[in-house]
Amino acid sequence: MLTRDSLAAGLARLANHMDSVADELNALDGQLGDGDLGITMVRGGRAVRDLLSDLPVDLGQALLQVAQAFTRTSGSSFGTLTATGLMAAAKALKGREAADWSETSALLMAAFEVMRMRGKADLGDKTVLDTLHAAATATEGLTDAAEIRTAALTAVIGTMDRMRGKHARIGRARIFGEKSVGLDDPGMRAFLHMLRGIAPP
Amino acid sequence: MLTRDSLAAGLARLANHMDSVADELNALDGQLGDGDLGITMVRGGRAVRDLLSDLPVDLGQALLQVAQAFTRTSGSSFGTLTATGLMAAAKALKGREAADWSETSALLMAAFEVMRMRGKADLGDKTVLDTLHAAATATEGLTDAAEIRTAALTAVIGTMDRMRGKHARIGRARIFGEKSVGLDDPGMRAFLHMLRGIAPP
Amino acid sequence: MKKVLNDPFAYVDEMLAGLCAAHPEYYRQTGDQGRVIARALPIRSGKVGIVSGGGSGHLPVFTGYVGPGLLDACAIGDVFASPSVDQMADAMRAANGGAGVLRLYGNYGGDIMNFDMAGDIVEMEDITCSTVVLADDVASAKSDEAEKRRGVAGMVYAFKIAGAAAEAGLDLAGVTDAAQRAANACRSVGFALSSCTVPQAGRPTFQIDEGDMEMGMGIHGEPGVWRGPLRKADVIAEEMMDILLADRAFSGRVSVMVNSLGATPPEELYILYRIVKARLEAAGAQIVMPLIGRYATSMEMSGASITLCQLDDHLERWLCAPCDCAFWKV
Amino acid sequence: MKKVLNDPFAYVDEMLAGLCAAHPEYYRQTGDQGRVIARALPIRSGKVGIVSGGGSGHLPVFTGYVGPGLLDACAIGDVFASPSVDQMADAMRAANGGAGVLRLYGNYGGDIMNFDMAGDIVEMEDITCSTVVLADDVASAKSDEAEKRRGVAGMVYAFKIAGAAAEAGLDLAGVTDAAQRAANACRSVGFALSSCTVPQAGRPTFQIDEGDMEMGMGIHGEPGVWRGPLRKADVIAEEMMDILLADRAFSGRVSVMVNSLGATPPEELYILYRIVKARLEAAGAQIVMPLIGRYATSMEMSGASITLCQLDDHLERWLCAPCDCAFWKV
Ligand SMILES: Nc1ncnc2c1ncn2[C@@H]1O[C@H](COP(=O)(O)OP(=O)(O)O)[C@@H](O)[C@H]1O
Ligand SMILES: Nc1ncnc2c1ncn2[C@@H]1O[C@H](COP(=O)(O)OP(=O)(O)O)[C@@H](O)[C@H]1O
Ligand SMILES: [Mg+2]
Ligand SMILES: [Mg+2]
Ligand SMILES: [Mg+2]
Ligand SMILES: [Mg+2]
Repeated sequence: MLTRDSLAAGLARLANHMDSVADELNALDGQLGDGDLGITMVRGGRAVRDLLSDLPVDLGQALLQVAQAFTRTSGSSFGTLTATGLMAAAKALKGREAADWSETSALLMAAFEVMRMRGKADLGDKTVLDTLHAAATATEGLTDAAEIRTAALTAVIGTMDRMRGKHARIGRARIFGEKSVGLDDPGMRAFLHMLRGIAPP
Repeated sequence: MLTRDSLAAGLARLANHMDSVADELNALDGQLGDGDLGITMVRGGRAVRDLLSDLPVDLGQALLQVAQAFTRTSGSSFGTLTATGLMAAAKALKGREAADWSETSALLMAAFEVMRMRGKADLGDKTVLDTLHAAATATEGLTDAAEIRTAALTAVIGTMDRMRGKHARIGRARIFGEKSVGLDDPGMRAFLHMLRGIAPP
Repeated sequence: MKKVLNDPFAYVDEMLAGLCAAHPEYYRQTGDQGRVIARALPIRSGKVGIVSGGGSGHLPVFTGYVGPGLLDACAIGDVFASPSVDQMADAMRAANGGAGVLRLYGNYGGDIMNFDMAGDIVEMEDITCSTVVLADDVASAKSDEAEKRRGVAGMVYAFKIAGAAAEAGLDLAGVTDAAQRAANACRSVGFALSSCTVPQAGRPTFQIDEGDMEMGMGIHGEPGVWRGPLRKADVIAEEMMDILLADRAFSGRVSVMVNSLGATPPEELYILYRIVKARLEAAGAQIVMPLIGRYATSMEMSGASITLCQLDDHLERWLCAPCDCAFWKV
Repeated sequence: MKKVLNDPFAYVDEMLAGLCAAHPEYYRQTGDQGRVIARALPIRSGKVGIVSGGGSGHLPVFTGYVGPGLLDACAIGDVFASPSVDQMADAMRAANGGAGVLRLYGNYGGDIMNFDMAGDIVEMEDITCSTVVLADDVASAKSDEAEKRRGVAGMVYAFKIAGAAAEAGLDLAGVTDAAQRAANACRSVGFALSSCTVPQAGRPTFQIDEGDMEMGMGIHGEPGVWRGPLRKADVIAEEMMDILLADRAFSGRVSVMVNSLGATPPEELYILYRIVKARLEAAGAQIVMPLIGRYATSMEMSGASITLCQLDDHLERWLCAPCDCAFWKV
């Protein structure tokens, strides 16, 4: 069951995990862009950690604050997209103090839709959208937290394997064209780490 | 006897000689300053060469034109000093069509005096003034052209040997202080070449 | 590429502190984390506000152009990085005089997302927004994908023209239209000779070999049209004019900017300008208000850009109207 | 240090051609070999003329400052080289409105000899001359040999103040006195991080190792006070203020210039300015019209200088009076 407390626990794990993968994300982003993705996630994670002792019980309010932690600490694309997705989830959960794990897929899909609109990218452009969509699809109909975790991770890793050989078609990486072939998209990797962080193994 | 024709012949030799020593003068000036002394002398020499077919018989007028060839073609110190000295000689010979070689020393001394005033330098500052003064002094009382040449060259070379170990105290070379010790002053070297050029061996 | 700085992470904040300390008659620091520069005086009620925003390291772009006849407020990111959504929202609040706010900025993915999201936020506060995105760099995409082009020095024309239109009392639709027409009228192309250093990165963003240059390179080092041996100034200028004039016809009244990316001195811009002028005049154009200098830079990057701006009567009037900031007075 | 040029020997002439083509409303090319820039309009009869001159490669110094409220004419040498006597004489002729001509230039041996000689020539034509030589660089000689100091960015204050005094109708003695007081009021010190390339030489004038800087270095690479590891911005600014304030007391109304030598971007000048302002205010001074930008450069040299100018009522009025040229408007 998703509640203020389970959300807070998940976010605390996520923030810690981000600290440990920051260098990896910076390095990957540095090969194709400006090398700030790790910084974005660490700063966002830190701001989220500061919220946890005082998180609202209303899941909508809670997720809105988490979204704002990202808009406040970074102007980089991934931070803004993350905030955009979180706001969609916040909207969906507004006024509720609990949600069932079975709602996970719908929440991911809601985030996917607004992030697609915000970023004007599409499936296949080799962005975080591809992994997000894959996770939303793979978790449809699942109810058990552990099952959801495994399905989402498997789908994300599979998507990354499938997309690795493609050209980036959006953002900074696009202009480096050829160079992006054979490299993971940094945003996909960040999403993978967000999943790993938030859901206990 | 200095006349329009012997002056023209001497200046033609001087201009040619400057072409052949330009690189040497540039290199020497480059060690302590801006490396343009050869350029200054070549440009001046070229402008002088253009005058020769039409040089006035009045030695004063002729030397005034030669002085202007230097003010016109260069803004570098040595060009302006040379023009200053030539103007003093022009003033002294104004209205005359011939001068005796025995006047050489007085003409050099006249040039020295105005150049000292123009440049606000003094004897011992390791500039062209030291060699000019030495040449004027060494040629005092001499009447034979060949004797004058030998005396002037000997005095100039002796002065250069004597000054080589000293600090430059004026112009661009001054600010390079220590570096100037052991090097000839570029203006002295240029003056030596002017003597070698103008007087047939 | 050495830099004069203290803590690299304080580069932007110290720069802004110095800017506002030096020119309090123009600039006021406000907004989330002090990352908004607004005009010294609050916006006149009823005037359309104009905001811009983007990464630091391009002075006078973006921040420097806050002032009468130009921008009202600007959100400032780290060097070459987008400002945050909150900072952009604060810039829009500072530029709000009740008549709506035009967002006028360069075509970079992060900036677009953030300005859109910031717009969603301030529209909840009843601030009406419009948007014009600059995409003048012809080297960054072919003309059939012109909407993908980056915004570079042409931005300065849009700031000037929109700023004058707002000062003249046009409403939000009118100012937006003026800005859009300025954006449509501009074409730019640049070349780089050497890189610059992002303070937090600590080493040059890219490398161009001694004796080489890159034509069409972007102001953050984005790849250009070709990289090869350094050409003579006249050859470079001719090629840039070829690229610009092939993309769009210019005739009648045209303004031109020859812009240094930072290190290239004005002496060399004037050498380039001889060819720019000859080519434009040969194409039958008359040059209006040539702008030669450092208008949109990348810190100490070496290189230059040329921007052409096709004028009509309105655009020319607004371009030549008075403006005032610490970097540019007309 | 790459450059945008054609024939290195044409660098200055092409630069001047471009300058005058771009700004015919300000500049007119005249004089021997076109090496004089005069104001677009002939000098007003009865106004004292102000001429300057010196080597190229320092834009806006010297040429750029020809304009209303500033210089009347300027003689231009090759890069870092003195103009010829004839060119200086032509500049004085262009600046002659019958009320005499002030020669206002930097303390360099060649320039002094040439201006003196040019003065001898034009005095034969009944043009009365006076001279003020700028020697504001405190790093170039100790205070007991202050007359040996080089002229650097302080020149710009002298141009501005003398220009305003002339425009205000003072006679030659009055304008000369204003210029001399401006010269006496200024102290400068600069540092360099890297060199620039004289086109005809084709390689950098000097070398500073990566990671090093030179404090007190001259604008042509003349040796400075010390060479050592690159310091933090605040440390550099503090040391420069120490040097300046040790040489002369500043109090009351003081103007300050933080000047880039070329490549150093305005971002970094503003970082330096924080300290300059704090130090001056701690010394009890109030800052008037801080000038932060590229006012006196050495092409693409990296580094900056600080100039302090002690004002009195007259100097302040003249400093703040209007002026207009392609590079500076007050
Ligand atoms: N327009 C977009 N739509 C969807 N995803 C995007 C978009 N732009 C960037 N991304 C994702 O964000 C990642 C880069 O994030 P970040 O480093 O924050 O970008 P930047 O520093 O360029 O602003 C990319 O790898 C990609 O997955
Ligand atoms: N003030 C001066 N008085 C006398 N001689 C001088 C003076 N300044 C320079 N010189 C002489 O001129 C020579 C340098 O000439 P030049 O290369 O033309 O100078 P610069 O290029 O620095 O103007 C010096 O070696 C010195 O002999
Ligand atoms: Mg990034
Ligand atoms: Mg980024
Ligand atoms: Mg020399
Ligand atoms: Mg010289």
